[in-house]
Amino acid sequence: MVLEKVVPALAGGGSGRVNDLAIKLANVNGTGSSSANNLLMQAFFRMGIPVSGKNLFPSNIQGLPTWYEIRVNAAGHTARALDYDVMVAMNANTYAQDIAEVRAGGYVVWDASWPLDPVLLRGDIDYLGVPVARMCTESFRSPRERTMMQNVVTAGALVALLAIDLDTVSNLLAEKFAGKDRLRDSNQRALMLGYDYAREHFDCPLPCHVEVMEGTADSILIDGNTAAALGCLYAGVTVAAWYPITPSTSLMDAFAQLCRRFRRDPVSGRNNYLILQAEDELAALGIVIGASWNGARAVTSTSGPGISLMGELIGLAYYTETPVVIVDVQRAGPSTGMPTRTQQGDILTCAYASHGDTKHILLFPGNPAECFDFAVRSFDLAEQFQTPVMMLSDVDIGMNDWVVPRLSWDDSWVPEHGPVIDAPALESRVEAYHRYANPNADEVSPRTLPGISERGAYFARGSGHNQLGGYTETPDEYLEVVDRLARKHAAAASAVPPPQIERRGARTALLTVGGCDPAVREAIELLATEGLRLDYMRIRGFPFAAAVEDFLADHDTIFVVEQNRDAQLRSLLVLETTVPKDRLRSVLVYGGFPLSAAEVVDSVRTQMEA
Amino acid sequence: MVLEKVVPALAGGGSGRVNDLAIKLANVNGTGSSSANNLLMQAFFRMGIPVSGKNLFPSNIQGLPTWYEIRVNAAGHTARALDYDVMVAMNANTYAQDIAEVRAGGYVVWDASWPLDPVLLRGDIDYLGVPVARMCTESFRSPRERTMMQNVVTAGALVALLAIDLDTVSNLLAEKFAGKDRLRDSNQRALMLGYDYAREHFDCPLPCHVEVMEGTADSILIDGNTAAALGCLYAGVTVAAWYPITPSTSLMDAFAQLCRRFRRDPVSGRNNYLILQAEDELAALGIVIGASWNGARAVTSTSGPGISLMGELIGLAYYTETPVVIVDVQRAGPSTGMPTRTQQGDILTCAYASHGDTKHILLFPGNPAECFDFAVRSFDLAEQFQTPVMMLSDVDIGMNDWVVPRLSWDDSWVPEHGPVIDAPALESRVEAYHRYANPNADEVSPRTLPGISERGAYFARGSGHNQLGGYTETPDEYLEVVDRLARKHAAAASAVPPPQIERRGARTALLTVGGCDPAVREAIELLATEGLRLDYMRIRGFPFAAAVEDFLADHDTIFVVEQNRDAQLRSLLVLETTVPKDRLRSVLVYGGFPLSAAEVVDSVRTQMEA
Amino acid sequence: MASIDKPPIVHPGTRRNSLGLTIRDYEGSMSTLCAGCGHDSVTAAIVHALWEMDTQPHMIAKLSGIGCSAKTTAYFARGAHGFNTVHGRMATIATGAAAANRDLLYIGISGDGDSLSIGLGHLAHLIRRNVRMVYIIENNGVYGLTKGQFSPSADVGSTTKRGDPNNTPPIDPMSLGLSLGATFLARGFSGDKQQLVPIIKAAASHRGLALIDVISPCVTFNDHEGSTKSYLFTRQHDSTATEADFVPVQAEIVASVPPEGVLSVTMHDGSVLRVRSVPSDYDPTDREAVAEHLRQARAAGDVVTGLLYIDETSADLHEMHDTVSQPLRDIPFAQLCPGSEVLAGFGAR
Amino acid sequence: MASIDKPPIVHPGTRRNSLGLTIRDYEGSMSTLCAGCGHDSVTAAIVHALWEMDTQPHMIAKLSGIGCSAKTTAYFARGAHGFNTVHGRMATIATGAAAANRDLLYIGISGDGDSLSIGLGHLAHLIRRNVRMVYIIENNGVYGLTKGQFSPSADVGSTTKRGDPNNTPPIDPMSLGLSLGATFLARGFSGDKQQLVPIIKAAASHRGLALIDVISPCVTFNDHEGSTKSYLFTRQHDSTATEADFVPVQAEIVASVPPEGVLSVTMHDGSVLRVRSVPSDYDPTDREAVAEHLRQARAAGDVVTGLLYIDETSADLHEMHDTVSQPLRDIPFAQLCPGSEVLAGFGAR
Ligand SMILES: Cc1ncc(C[n+]2csc(CCOP(=O)(O)OP(=O)(O)O)c2C)c(N)n1
Ligand SMILES: Cc1ncc(C[n+]2csc(CCOP(=O)(O)OP(=O)(O)O)c2C)c(N)n1
Ligand code: SF4
Ligand code: SF4
Ligand SMILES: [Mg+2]
Ligand SMILES: [Mg+2]
Repeated sequence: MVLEKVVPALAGGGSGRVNDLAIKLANVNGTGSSSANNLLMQAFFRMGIPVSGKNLFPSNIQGLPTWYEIRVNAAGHTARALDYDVMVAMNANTYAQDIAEVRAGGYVVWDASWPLDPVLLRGDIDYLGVPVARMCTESFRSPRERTMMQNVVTAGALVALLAIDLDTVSNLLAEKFAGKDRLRDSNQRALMLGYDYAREHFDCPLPCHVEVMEGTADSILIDGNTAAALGCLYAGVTVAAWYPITPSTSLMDAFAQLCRRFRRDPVSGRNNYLILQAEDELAALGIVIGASWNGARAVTSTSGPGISLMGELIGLAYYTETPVVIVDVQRAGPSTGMPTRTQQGDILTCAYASHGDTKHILLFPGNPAECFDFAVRSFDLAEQFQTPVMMLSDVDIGMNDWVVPRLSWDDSWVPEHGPVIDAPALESRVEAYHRYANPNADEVSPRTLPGISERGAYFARGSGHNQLGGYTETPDEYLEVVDRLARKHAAAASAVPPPQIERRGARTALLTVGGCDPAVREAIELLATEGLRLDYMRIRGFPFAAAVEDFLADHDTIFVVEQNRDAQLRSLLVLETTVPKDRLRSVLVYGGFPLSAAEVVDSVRTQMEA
Repeated sequence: MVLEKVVPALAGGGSGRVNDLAIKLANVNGTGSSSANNLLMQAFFRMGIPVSGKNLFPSNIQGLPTWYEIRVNAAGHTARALDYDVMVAMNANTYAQDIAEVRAGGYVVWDASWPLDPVLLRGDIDYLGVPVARMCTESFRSPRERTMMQNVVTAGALVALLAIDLDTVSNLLAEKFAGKDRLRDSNQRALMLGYDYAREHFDCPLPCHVEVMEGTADSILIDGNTAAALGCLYAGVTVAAWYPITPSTSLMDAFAQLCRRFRRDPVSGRNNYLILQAEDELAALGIVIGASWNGARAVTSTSGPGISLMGELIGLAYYTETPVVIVDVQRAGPSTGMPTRTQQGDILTCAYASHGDTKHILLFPGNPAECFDFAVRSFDLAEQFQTPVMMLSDVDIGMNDWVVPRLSWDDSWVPEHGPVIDAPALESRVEAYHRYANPNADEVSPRTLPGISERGAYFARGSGHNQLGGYTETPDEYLEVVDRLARKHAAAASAVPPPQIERRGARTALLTVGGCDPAVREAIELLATEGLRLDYMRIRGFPFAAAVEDFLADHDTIFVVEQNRDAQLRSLLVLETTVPKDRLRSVLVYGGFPLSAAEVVDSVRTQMEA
Repeated sequence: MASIDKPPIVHPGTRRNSLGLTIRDYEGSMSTLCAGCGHDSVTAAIVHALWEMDTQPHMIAKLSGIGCSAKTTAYFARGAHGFNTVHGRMATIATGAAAANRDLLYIGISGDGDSLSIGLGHLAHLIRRNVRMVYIIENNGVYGLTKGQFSPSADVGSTTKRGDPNNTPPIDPMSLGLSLGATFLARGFSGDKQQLVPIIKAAASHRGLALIDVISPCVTFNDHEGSTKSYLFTRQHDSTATEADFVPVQAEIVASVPPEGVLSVTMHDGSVLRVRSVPSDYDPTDREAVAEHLRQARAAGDVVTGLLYIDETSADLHEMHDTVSQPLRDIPFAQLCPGSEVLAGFGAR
Repeated sequence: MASIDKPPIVHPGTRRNSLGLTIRDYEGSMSTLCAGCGHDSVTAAIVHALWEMDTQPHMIAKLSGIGCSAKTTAYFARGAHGFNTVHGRMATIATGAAAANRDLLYIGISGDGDSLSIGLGHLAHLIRRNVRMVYIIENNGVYGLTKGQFSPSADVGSTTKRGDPNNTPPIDPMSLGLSLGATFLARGFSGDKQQLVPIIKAAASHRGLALIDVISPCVTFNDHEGSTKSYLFTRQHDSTATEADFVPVQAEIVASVPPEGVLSVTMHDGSVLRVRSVPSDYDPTDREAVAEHLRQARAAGDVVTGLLYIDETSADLHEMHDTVSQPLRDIPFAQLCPGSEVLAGFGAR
């Protein structure tokens, strides 16, 4: 039976919330749904409502199911919500599963161009049928428009149903298609088609809807890869090398676009940068090592498989003490795994990457704003400690849009290159220069750049070398260097971003990393309502700062929340702090979707009850 | 001043021991010293005296200092000794350091063809000058012989000085040069030149000398790489792929030689094997994966850098559940490190190799005999658990000659291929075959081989897949498989070689791995003489058997002795057992030379006193 | 590599080959590639060739790396084992598979990124080893699965959808193959099944490595004006070097002197390949001439297609290594293990 | 890579170049290679060329992978920075170094294993990118440092010391370079310094990647009878294609029409290269003809030496990417950072 005219029966039935709702849009990928999703995100954002969008897309270009989840929450909880107020079901292939996911009292917006199989009907939700396809066929001529515009029509219906500010949406279209009037008009037309249809057939707005508020002032809506690219731009990167791989590709795409805009030499019009699409990840890191050795700030971005391939060269950079920055936008492993799904599965691999005794500096941004900050800091750290620095982002942080504080920049900031001896200093000094000698027992030895002065010449090698930089196979000489490398790594503990800590005087705490942040914070609030008080710490760098030790020492039970199977962060804490193992429990969610508070709450509750 | 005729002044001075002495031979590499060293090793071995040889050679082909240490010890202690009774100093470039290493009351045998710088004279040792070069120039014509024979002359002198059985040595020469009379004669001549000279100028034997005994019956003298190659031969390996790298090269060389002898098809005279020198380590492992997927037993051998390069493909084999065997003959890292020096630095890298959540089966042979046994078992394990198995050997075990019990073989042994469904079974079964389905909840799912039957066809992929082997990006389906992989790995704990344990009811224990075995055992005896009773456990496989847990639980203090900087075995124990961290202390020796008991004793003593 | 099972609708009337199999029996799961993707046409040609050759599905082994092209292996011969490996390493895994069992028909599907970028070194050594297999590069000048970056086969001046030109000279797998001693080189166009099917059949009967470069347009990222790997460009610049005609073993060969300008090659499996040169002086057995022809064509902006070069005389991997004729994986253990007595001899005094 | 410092004995009488430096100033630490190793002769030729070219030592950057050949970088230009990287990856690190600073003279030393086996893919893409550097392959047909296994340049039939023949066809870096569009290809012989020095000078002045394949016998593992990379074999089969004569920038060039059969090329730095063809019809600018010549020679078992191919017209890495003339690493930070105002604009409502 087809549902045409529906007056919401369960008005307010559990869904009568304002500026607190979760929408899920189910589509077929490659049909242009993303621009419509983006339109809605921007609209909520401009209305001042904290919002997040989670793109659950397949590793495929066209024709498979894809979902987009939008959560607006006045309280600022923007982690993934698992119960949906509104399901926009536009993919007949996934109707059953999509409709099943709607919360009781929620709504299904579906394409009423074709009948709906009665088995899909639930009594506890409302069905709002909009003949999207039919309307598009009637109103648009080209086949392309007829598919593409369906998403805009749907958006129009949502604007009406959720009381999204129509002018805001229209303005967004106007801005987006500035100069492309024809496109703008057809989009606006499609928007109104859906809008009017909804107003006509349903009494709008629905009980659960949105209102303008002031929750996003001084905030921006941005994805982590773009933010990280900005960080590279501002840190002064001139050489970048990469090999395409989901989900890191958009980082280099963004960096290339930024360079085209901001890195043209005003005088010559030529490029103040060089971005190389390498033949593989080994080459990408090799290029970065060569450029850094030669004094340029260089970066590569990749994902798990690339990290595995870079292993040998990471060891070379570590042992030759060459600064390099690697951004690992993590995806679900092992092997090729699920390229478009999120996971925090490379923590251990990165911490100890490469054979032999190696330890690396890791940065764990928790949101796009930190992707920018940490990207900038990563280059300073790499040069100060003359070693590889890896920034671990992931699909959720890197590719989804987050509302974060506006990025700020101190124009007096200058890069910290760490100890480097320049030509004058070399020419004037009496004693000969030796690359790895530490007169003042300082852990980092000054380096010199090629092309500066004969007096600074040295031979970098991945083979056994002594303090002078000479080849050695003599135990004592070899030990002097590798032992210093261990001390050097330890010394970085005070230089990496400190943990983010919230103490409430509890003996139990939740500890997490990266993009789990919003879900875990929300979980803490939810558990508080159940009378469970919890402290909070989010790890932001490795080696671990002293504050991490202190926090661990002050708690009897610490739940380590992370998105991998093998409790990798917990493992790193066990190995690299003095915390007794049994104090650390695990909350592991690693199915590939962004974390939600509910998953954390459930796990903590059951473990506490046990 | 030149010392010509010397009557040992300090006769018996601390060195009057029989069948208990340490000899160090200092040479220039590329001058054929190895065959002479081998000659001495064989002689001691045939005289029935437990003996070991440690080759401390440079990563170079010709012209650099090289050392060979021989320890004969009736009690069977054959770890590296640090105080030398006899130093055969044949490399003027290292005279100073070599002579300094001789124990008080010891002897220096040097080439008296040229004067000895007086600064090199010590009062507490004897100098036995043999004009080796001069004698060779006088007695041999070709320049090549004149250098090569010097080592044999020196050997001859040692035969006289140490009372090595002359006939045994002569027979060895005869055997070695069977059919090459000219060569045999000149060698024999050289031998006697040194022998007679020593008899004439020194009163032989020295107080510290050897006597025939029965300590090596049913033993063999063999290096670990040869033994591992034998293991591959006996396990039924038909495909091997490798990329040359020190110190694993000799393993494949040995395997190739064995195949040439034992793997020619008797009828056709063609090869029952295929060994491919790959273009790199990635290719080597790729070839092994392809061959194993296709049902052949295949192996690759490499060292640290190769392991780093294999990371991505190890993950592929892990996730597609393809059996592969990798032998990692460890060398000193990081990076290229010291290729000819020993270390146990790849333990963590191998345990968790590849990005994402991965865990692997590791085997840790402690001597060449176990290299054979474990090599054979590795193929069964790989097929039973359908996963990569890595055998971690090292420079010391792999390339040095060890006296071990004769290798034995049960002719009724047949390979254990694990669950594989053959054509008849496939044709007869009613239900469809699915690669990763586990009807009986068993952790390992039966596989099928290509080319057998359409009904067994499946699609192996490193991307997300469900129990049926189909591609998936659905959390639950993905989790079913990766969670089973974790259980599968855990299940291997009871299948890997159990630890070797010696209980003496002590609360304190020494725990070690691999080639540290003899040094740690000797250390236990030495410490016992100081009244310190210690239990002993040697880890031989990962995941850890239950016995490991029990042993750890039964001791308050456990010293983990290993040859790396970062306490990698200790780390693995901390992560993969329930032992409280503080019970595990570390004894770390990682300068690149084989471990000696003294190093262990010193460290334990100081830590106990602290 | 998503795959949806295709409803096995069997039209009673569909033709059957000598094994009694219909063309449907050589298909795989439903393609999840973009509508119009060239790769799907290659799949169709493979299905057709396998069916016409009466290949036993289970005697096929399908291998690929990662990429849209790599997904193709799931779309044909569902009765065969398949291995979707990792990006750029398929050649190595195929080499190992071929080493273990020389009796299967190995079909490797790769992309221009998979083969000419990350996997170039392996492809080069696969060629040297002359591993017997069909190796198809579905060449679209871009990285499809990662959304359209240039691949090493992109021509200088060819532009992205956004209009940025490629500035790095391309790698032509055919010229590369010639310089590395490849023994079977062919180029097809996914838009010309007619030409591709016999080439695939010939490749499957070749003694060693058969490298087929198929221009297979990416409709989503590289089919626009300005692309030199588009359907339009390829159609307009297609210059046929040879026309191949494949005569299977079974069919008795009419012993006739091949007409002027037609080369007749007996493949290692006994089947016969007839190659008609279109420029009548084109000689697919003359490495130099072919190289010359390719370079001139490239200079003229032409895309030379057809069976370009063939050498049926060179040894393949197994012949080079003189391995037994039986698959190594099938040799009974008893023949592999020297036994206890031999072992007792090692290292003894 | 062991290195022993060489006693700097300076003979008062030694000649000095225009920088006032003696040839000794271009040497490095003492070689630890085997006595007679071809690689040491290559080192000598490099030292000689650098000295004659008046190169400022600190403006040189030396790079290598791993191998006996890789050690060479320690034996010349002690006044230059050096980077002994890892096996097979030198090309990538050199590319990055060149990207960061286009003003240095990059000299990469590799081996036939380092470049044609594990590093083949990188070499191929280095050629495509036409990175300006001198890339020398010290080609001995074996893996020296790992004790004599065949490398991919070993000819079929060439035997190991133990007498086992190689059965896999070789890769010839020159033919490979031609097929990949290399812009400077030369082959030398470590036994012929005369010929090698001017080639190295020309390479150092080349606009892009200059690939020099030097037959450099391994006296320890591959100089025996049966080897086709031995001193004897190379001497007996050396067939010179061209003789190069290098005229530095400084020297004023006598504007004379080059004599018959002599090609005169002005290098990007203004110096002039005169190439005399030995077979008078040999044209080092005709890719086809050179390829043809090389293949015929190989068929005849000859080793063609000399400057084989040159193209001074193609853009190098920096030109392809239109980078500023100043080294990227020297651009002041102020010119790289867009500042706070620009940043404030991103992602705002
Ligand atoms: C090690 C690794 N690096 C990068 C990727 C990401 N990736 C997947 S497919 C692909 C390239 C695909 O291009 P091509 O081989 O031409 O195939 P096409 O999609 O064009 O058919 C890349 C770079 C990966 N999967 N693995
Ligand atoms: C990743 C890696 N694999 C293997 C090795 C071992 N290895 C060192 S040098 C070398 C080959 C050297 O041959 P070539 O490049 O021809 O140099 P040559 O010694 O002949 O001059 C190999 C395989 C290594 N160092 N690193
Ligand atoms: S993106 Fe291109 S290559 Fe990939 S499926 Fe679509 S059309 Fe084919
Ligand atoms: S082994 Fe060969 S290549 Fe290596 S140094 Fe000796 S002669 Fe030279
Ligand atoms: Mg492609
Ligand atoms: Mg070599």
